[in-house]
Amino acid sequence: MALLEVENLTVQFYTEDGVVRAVDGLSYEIEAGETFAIVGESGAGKSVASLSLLDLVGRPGEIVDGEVRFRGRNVLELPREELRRLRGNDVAIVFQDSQAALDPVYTVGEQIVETMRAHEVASGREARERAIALLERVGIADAQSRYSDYPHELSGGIAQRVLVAVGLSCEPDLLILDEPTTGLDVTIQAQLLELLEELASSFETAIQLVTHDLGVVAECCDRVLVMYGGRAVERAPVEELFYDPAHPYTAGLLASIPRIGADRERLPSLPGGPPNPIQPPTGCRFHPRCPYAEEVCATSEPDLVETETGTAADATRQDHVAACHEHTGDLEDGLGYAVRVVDDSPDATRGTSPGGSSGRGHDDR
Amino acid sequence: MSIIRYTLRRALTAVPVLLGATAITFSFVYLTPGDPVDVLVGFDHVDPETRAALRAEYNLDRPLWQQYLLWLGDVVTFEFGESPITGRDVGETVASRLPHTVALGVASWTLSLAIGVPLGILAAIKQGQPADEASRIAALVGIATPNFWLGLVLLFVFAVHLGWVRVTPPDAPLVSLEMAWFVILPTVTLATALAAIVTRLMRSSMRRELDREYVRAARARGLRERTVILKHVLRNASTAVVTVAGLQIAFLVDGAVVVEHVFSWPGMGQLLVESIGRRDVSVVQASVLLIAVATVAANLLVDVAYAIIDPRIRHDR
Amino acid sequence: MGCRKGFDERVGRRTILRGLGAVGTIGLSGCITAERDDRISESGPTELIQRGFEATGVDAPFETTIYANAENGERSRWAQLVQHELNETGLFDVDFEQLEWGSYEQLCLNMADNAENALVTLDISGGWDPHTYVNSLFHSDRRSPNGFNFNHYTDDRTDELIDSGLAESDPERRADIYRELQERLARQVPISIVRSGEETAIYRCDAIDDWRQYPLPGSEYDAVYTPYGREFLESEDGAELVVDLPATVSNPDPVRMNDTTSNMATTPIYEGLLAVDFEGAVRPSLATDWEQLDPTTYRFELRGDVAFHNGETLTADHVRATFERYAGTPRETDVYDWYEDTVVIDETELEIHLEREYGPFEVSVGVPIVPLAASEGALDLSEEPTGTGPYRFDEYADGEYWRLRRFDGHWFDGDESVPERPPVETITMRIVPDPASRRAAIEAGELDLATQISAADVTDLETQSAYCVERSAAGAIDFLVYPAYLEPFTNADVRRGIDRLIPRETIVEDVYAGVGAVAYTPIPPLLEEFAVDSLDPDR
Amino acid sequence: MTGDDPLLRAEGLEKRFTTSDGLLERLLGRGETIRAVDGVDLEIAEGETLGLVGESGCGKTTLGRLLVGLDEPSAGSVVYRGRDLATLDRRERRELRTNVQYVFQNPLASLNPQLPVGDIVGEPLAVHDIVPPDRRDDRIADLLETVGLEPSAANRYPREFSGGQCQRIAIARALAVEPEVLVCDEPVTALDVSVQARILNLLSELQAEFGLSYLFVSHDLSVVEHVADRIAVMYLGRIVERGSPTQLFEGDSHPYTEALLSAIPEPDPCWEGDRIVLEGDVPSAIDPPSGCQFHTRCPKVIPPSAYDLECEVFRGVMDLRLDLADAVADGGDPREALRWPPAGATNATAIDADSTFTAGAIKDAYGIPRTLTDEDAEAALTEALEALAAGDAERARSRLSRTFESPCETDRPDPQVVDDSGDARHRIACHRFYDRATRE
Repeated sequence: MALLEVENLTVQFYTEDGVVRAVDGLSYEIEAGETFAIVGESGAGKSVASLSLLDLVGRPGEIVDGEVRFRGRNVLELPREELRRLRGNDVAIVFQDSQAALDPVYTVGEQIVETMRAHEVASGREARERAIALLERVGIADAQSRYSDYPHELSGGIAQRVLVAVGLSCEPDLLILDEPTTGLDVTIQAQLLELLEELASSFETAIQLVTHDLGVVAECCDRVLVMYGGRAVERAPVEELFYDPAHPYTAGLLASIPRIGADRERLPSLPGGPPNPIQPPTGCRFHPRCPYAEEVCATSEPDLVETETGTAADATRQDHVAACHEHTGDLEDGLGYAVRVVDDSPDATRGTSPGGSSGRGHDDR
Repeated sequence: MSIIRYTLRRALTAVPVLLGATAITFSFVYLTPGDPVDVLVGFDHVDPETRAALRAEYNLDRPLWQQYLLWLGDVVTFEFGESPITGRDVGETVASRLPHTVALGVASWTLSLAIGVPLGILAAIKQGQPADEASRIAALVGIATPNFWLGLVLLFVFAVHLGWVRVTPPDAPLVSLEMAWFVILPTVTLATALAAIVTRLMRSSMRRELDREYVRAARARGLRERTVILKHVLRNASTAVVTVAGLQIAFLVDGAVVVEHVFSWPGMGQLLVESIGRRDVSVVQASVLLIAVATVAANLLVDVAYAIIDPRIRHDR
Repeated sequence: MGCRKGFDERVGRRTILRGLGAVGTIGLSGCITAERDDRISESGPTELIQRGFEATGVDAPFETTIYANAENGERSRWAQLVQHELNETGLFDVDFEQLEWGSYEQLCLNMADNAENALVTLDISGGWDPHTYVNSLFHSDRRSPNGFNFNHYTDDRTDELIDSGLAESDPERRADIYRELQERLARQVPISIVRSGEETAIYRCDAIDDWRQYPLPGSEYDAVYTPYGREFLESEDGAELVVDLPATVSNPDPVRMNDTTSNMATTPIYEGLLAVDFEGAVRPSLATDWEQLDPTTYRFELRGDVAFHNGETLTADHVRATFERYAGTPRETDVYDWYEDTVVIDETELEIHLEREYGPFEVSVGVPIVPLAASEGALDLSEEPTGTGPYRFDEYADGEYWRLRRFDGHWFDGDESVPERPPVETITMRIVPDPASRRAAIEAGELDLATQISAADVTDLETQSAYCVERSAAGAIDFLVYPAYLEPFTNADVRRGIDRLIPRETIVEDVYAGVGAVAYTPIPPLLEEFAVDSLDPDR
Repeated sequence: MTGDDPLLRAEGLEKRFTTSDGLLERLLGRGETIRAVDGVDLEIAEGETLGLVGESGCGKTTLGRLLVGLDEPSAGSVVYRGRDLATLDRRERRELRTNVQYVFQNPLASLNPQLPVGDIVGEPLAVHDIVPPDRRDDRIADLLETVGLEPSAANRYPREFSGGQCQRIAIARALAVEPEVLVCDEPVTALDVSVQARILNLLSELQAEFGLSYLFVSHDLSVVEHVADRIAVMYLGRIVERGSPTQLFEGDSHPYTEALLSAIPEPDPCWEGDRIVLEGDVPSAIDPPSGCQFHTRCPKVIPPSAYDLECEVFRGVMDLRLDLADAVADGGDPREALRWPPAGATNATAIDADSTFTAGAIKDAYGIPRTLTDEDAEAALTEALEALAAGDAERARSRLSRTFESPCETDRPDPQVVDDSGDARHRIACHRFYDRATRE
């Protein structure tokens, strides 16, 4: 039994314009201590999926189907009080906009202590000391005085660290990070990623990292799920995903990352925009933007299958799975892209080495 | 910035506001046609010498700015002098009326918050449900009901027909059970519209806050719903209510004029109306000054309360 | 009881432009209407107006505005009735506007100076002397803001008649003068008189047996106990009477008093040399006897053994000091219109010398006689009104109530019609500014009697057995002022035409619920010997 | 590519803000001055893209506003086509506004939600009266097509569009007045990668089509590298390095540039380079560090010439010194300011908070070897740490600051030309390049 099992999760939003299926039959699982990434564009449903894990999707959204099992118990059917005990204690979320996620009228310390008290982890002086220790732990200098700072007095990087400290305050088994580095300076982002890696190993906390930045994923994740239009289109261990993307959408995403020294006049980019959430395209939702789309893609919806065997994917196995007709042999011309790996001398460090470009690049076709 | 420093800073800025307010009311009162002496002599054609002597007696013959400075000098020594119309000490006159208005104002202000805040919270939490609709209708009715009409209806129902309360204030000290009983009707009258405004405002700012990310984050942290609503959402939502509650001081003065009239309540509102009618400039000025001070003080309190509730205010530069 | 008179006179002369309420008298002058209808014959009102338009070169319809103050619903309604009648002729295009009292007062006082194209509606109350009704409204010296000659009507003959009426002390000759004056005014119609008012009091029948209403505002509470007027209120000894005051008492010092309310509140406190009774007859009060020695000299015999509330005993010096005290005060004209000096003959005898022959002397001389302490400045009557009356000032809670207590040292020894001392021991006058609240207070039993109730409420309560209503024709008139300085209102035909169009009966019956009477002349029927029953405006 | 007469040139540009707003602050003289832009020289040639890179708070947005005349500089000048902006009158200023346009970071927030897109794009046309009213709709349709939107978008409202589309609308609005220069302030930061790429491509296409010049402000070097002809790196109001992308990324560069570059996550799970992680945030511009402003965070801060110390070691000593100075300045317990107890101290040398400072533990906390290779330095450090352990923080501080004073903190480095060979002049303001510059 994995730590977290998500099965056929389906979330709908009832908007003025119609019903939006923000998450559509999503299944995956996370093992204890693992770092799992969910990647996708804005509107792909990754944040909604994360909120669903703690039944936090408010109106006008509604979880209409599926199960979220944490340690085998379905979170979505827990009584109120038990759900409350789970939130923040067993599973914690670090929200994207750190300034907005902190209550502006209470100090940083008060909010950490409050969380610990809500779960009877610690209280009084002890809670305060633990809060300060936590702030230090997430690398905040002068934690003692930061404890009584208000959120607006913090810079974006510090606020994000505080949020991580709040998330860690009850030593959860699973920490969900929703776009934790978006909007931060690269230097601060680097600090934070370093911190996450360190925390993941020292707290033995499983992490679900939600991001649109594949660079971040490559940095620190074990396995990746790629979402498109509310659905999982590919799931793979991180190396496989980067070196052998099995879905054209993943390949397109990888190609569009601006790279230092890539020396391309134009950045390859995916044509078109994200699918209309109310009336998604028929068949494969990606087909209108897919350079390899064939007739079958518009008519038949591809299943999530193992890329090797083409057999239906099983959420419990850590295989490389993708939802593309290619893998069931339904695509006549196949996927025409290749991954080119530019290998530099192994000791090269970027920026300082005279050789210039480094890493691996992905090119279209 | 500490709260004390912040308060001090705000208090200092109130001084020019007060000076400005008094100067404006002073000149306004004098620029309106008709003069206390006209009222004194009842528009009769008195001997011009008598008229001039009367004007001189109250400095009415001096240039406006001199009158203002003289008056200001009196004000800072808390010497308001004698009213040319009533012959009574202006300070005493105002002081005898003030407690009534303060009592009524504080009571209805408190009542309006006591009704409006919980009702607003309830409506916000039960958005779209019958409780919300009911509060919306109640608020609409409350806002739309004129004080004058409501006061009379209450008077006829509860005082005349049911006989539960008196129509006119009892001969009792202001702080007494009898008086407290009497004050219920005027308080309800005055509080109704205010409570309605507070309800709607509380509801809308609660709704706005409920949609904020920190609320979801607070729930995600496993806080009890009670804590989320009462500790987090309410405090954030209350800034708007605090602001309006402060502005309502002016509204209260306005409402008091009507309510005091209906309930024969000897407060500042009646005094002001009466004095304006009599061109009793000295009383009008003292009353307006007092109202200005009260308004400025209320706003100061609001600012300080605001700063206590929302630390961002203190730090904003 | 003469004090009454001083007040009445004062009230009348200085006049109260009344912002609120409607007071009226029942129709004593109804007889005029029938005659008038016969007379309209040769030229109807529209012809008159048309003729006036031609004479002034004004084209119909003429645009103008009729005003009323918003606080006075009855006045607004009758103004609208007039508006309707004028617009019906097609000769006018009249707007109706309401202003709050302060602005309205300013509009009226300055209408002539600003040449406002406005018709304004007002009422005025006077005293027992005809002079109080005509002087302020029509004398050219009293053009606003020095009086209520709002449209600055100027006519030498009118001035002459007013002045001679004032200077004539022979009653017969005075009556002739005022008849001629009213006839003249009816021809010129500087303003149109619409209605004469009525004083009403409403009271709980179980609390008060019978109430006699004094016809002039300000002296209502005299009826509680007036030796001079042979009236008193029966009740068990030591009872408290709770009545209303429509506003706060602005100043109870006779030389500074400037409103009816203060007058009402102090009537039982003060007494003067003479008083005018409920029928308008001059009666002795502090003076037992008086005679006119020559046109400008009157000799008075004072009552002995009259005690002031502060312990002083009345002497001729008190009278002299009281009159002198008026010099240089806001109420100077109450006395110095006629007063020359006082010659004290002995403790109880004195002569008052007038600077000229003065018609209304007997109704004017009854100003409140005050203690020497007040004249000398040791006693502030603003704070502590002190006189010789049957009640003394007890306490005043500003804005709440004004309380009087029986004065046990009062001089009156009792006679066959009035007992030695008033049965009512305490008079509490509760300040209830809102007319609807006054009604509520009387219904709730918190007031025994109220004097200032709206006409509609009066007729409503009248039908209920628990309440009694006492009415009397009063010294008040409602009128319409023309902008006579402005074409076409400069033309008397136009004004006469409009005057005839005014639906007086409808106004009295519908607007005032039958309270008051239609009126055409400024001197109300209350002043029987001066009022004119019928006039031919076209004469 | 830079001609003799650049389109836009800034010289000695400075912008100071004062933090005091109230009367009282001014009376008490409590105001603090923020040097947002502190002596910047800059030029943009016709058709060129100048990338401006730096962290939040480095002053790059302020600089952008100064260049388009939205703010008045406190000192220095901005010259547009040979005309000093300060000398322009109202009309000319207005004209300049049409020539220089601004694209903001948050596309949705910069578009009026109450107006349909057509009105948003058409507004500048009306304000500057560029196109006669009857032809405005056509022009709006053209503009929308230019940025890759359907002309029908004109009738819809901003909230109906995605972030990328909103940014296109904002660009269309900027293009409406046919500007010569576009200042793009973090135009793609808030966007998804795939959308980001398309907006960047759009900007390049527009440049090719209309000969636009760009000032491209971003904190992401990988993005800037992609679009810029030249790059200027800004730190605390000053430009620390400038040159072509090739010069910056392939040649020598300022330690700050290196750090920025190194911080970009590598989209390669197997990449194992050393990452330079800068400690802390950008220092406050109210009281900026002396000398080279980067010295408080610089991993390559130059050790005093008297000692033979490794850069990394000296960095640790510097951090200790600076933290101690803070502690003394605050007058508090040094333990609160120092890395104490040492973060991540999991080994036996970590000591619980109540015990006394030990030289070893502090050295560990700051990544200083137990024994410095340079004996004199070791002696001084030991002496200072002993003083600290004895509770005399002030003595420890003064001992340290006397001994370990870096040239980086005393002298402000001037830009040195390190490479003039390529298509741009590569200049770096860092003491490390003084030698080379003088050699050249």
